[in-house]
Amino acid sequence: MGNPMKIRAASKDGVTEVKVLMSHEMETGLRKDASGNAIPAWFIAELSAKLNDKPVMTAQWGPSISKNPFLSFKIKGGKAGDKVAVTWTDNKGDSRTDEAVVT
Amino acid sequence: MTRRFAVGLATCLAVAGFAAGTARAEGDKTIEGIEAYREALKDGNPAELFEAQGEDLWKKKAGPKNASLETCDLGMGPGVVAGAYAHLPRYFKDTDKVQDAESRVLTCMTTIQGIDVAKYVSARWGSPEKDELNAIATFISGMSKDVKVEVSTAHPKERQMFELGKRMFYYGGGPHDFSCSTCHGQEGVRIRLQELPYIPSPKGAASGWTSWPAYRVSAGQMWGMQWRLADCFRQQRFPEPIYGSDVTIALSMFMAGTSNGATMNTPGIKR
Amino acid sequence: MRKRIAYLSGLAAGLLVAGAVHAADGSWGPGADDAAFQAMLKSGFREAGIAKLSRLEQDATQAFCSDPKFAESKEAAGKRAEIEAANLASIKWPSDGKFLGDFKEGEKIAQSGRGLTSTDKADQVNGGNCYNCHQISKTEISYGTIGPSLTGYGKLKGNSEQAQRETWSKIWNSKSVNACSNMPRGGHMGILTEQQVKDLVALLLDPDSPVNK
Amino acid sequence: MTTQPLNRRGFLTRVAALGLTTALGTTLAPHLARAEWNKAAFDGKSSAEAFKALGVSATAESADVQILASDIAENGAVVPVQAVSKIPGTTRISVLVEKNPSTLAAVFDIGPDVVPDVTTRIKMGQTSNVTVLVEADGKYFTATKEIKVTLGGCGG
Repeated sequence: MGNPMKIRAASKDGVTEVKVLMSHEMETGLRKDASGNAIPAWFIAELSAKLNDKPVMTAQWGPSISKNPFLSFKIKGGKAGDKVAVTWTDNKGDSRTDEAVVT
Repeated sequence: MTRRFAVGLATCLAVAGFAAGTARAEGDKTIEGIEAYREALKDGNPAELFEAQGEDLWKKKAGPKNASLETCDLGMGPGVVAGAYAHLPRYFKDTDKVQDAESRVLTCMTTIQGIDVAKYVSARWGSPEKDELNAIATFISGMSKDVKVEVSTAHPKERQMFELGKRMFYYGGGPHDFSCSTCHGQEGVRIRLQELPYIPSPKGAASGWTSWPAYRVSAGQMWGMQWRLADCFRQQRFPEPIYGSDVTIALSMFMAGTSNGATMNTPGIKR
Repeated sequence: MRKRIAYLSGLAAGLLVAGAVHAADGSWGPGADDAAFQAMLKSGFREAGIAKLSRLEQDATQAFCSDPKFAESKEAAGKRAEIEAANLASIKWPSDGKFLGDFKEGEKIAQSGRGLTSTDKADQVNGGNCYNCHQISKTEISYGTIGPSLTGYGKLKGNSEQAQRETWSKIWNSKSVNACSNMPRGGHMGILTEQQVKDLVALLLDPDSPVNK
Repeated sequence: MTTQPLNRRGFLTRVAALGLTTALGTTLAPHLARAEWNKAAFDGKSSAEAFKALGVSATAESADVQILASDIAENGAVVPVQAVSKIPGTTRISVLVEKNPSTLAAVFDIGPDVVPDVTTRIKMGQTSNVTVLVEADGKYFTATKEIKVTLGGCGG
């Protein structure tokens, strides 16, 4: 299990803007280490976001997403006190879910 | 430093005048693009992830004494983290030394946690040990965000450290004859597309000092000022400055002291 | 690394030129508080890869230029001229008398900022670091401004033997032209090979080079 | 830690688990449940290959698809890109970097409760066209922008 995400969710004019920072290497599989050995691909492949337990968005990512990924998206509705949850799963099967309360 | 060294060949200066017209229009567009890029990066700084890790490490019991760093005195009394980074480096009576945040953390790890920090000092950049130190420095600096830099040079050792740092700044050597001032010793220039702060001026010192520790997007790494300085020396073709050594603290003291009155903007995000 | 002057003589030169006094503003210039400065240097660094501790030792040029306040002063004019003359005298001219290499190779060397750092290997081909500080070919938008723009350099300067000699001396040993130039002494310090310096001269002077198009 | 590029079994188990959770959602938009990591699409070496694997047929350029990104990136390791669709019924937004070894960077399946406006950061190996592909009501729309990647710093 990776390090915790940082999730911010703020509601304004009926739209909740969610900003997520994830801690992940996002290795492409194309790089080599100092001794010339290929570093295996290791990246977040699947994402899902929920508002109060209801899935609102899913995503598939490839190794072209930057290290320590950032994602921002907007949910229609949502109000202070609602819960936003984000789950990622990487290509090694590791997964992590974190939550934030909408402000 | 009032005057700059004359730059290069006199004949080159004539050429510079000749080419400036066309270069500028193209250059402005490039700079605009780069500014838009930097603006876009500001929203969502992965440094926050490291701040959180640093806070965990600060509060976690560790070492032979199974103690946390929460009682560490960063200069504002035991356990006070808020605002401490903005007053560092400073003289500490217990060690009879001027210390920056990072060398002070080593002191606390030694005295409070009973950890032999030698392997933290010698560990390579990017090693788990150095990552821990960087995360802790990131946490500490974040607790001084928006605080005014107020670094004392009143103590004779502080004054001496400041002056040694200034002298180090101009110390040129190695196969390329580089000193810190080669790149950071004149106003308004850049290396490739990277603007270079003119460190001897309060504005330049502040733009450097108040934005580190920073997340380096190029490497996806969190760098404290110790790492930043070590990489400057690497590019200078110098040997490696020892983590927490007086050379590094002197340069930090020179920058911090020169940027007094500026506002801490840490942790930053950089190319 | 020709003409490297030993550490102690470099230091002595520093002492001599600066004088062991505090400046009027109370600051420690070179020459003052030397013991503390030397102790700091000595305890502050460790050898890393090819970057040995001997790199901290200054030659006379480096020692002189490490005190810019003095080096730029009127009193130092004689010393500046002396340093320029010594650097000029040390220049090695092309062994076959030909100054111009291949400008295409020159462009690659100008682009590269690699070589001689603590993380580089000893057999690494060194770059010239040129674009770090100069605008050169118009098509490269990522260029530095520490040095003057060199776009159109050959167009303006021509391609006479005199132009070739001047360009060679600037690249081989910049301090022969300006004692405390920010520019590295490419040939003199062994950063660039003779062939690389030829290729860079061609980049600047060859009429077909993108610099002059 | 596995040495295989893709630990298929572990990964598929997770995907199955995700599928199960989403299937239990009561008011779930059906397309949110179809997520299975599209290996062929991410293996695509060009937009054409990725489009094919994504089942994309005819595409049309549209001014209602926007890529908000700076013209120049100071470093290719992190290039912020905002992808916006003004087209009603948008269900999917994909981001592609033509010259990357893996052209497809991301696919977002947008539920009815989400504004088709997502921002992320991508790697770019070199200056390249970046394309945003939008699926709305089974039709495909695109916008393309060139982003220059420059060398910053000392180049060492």
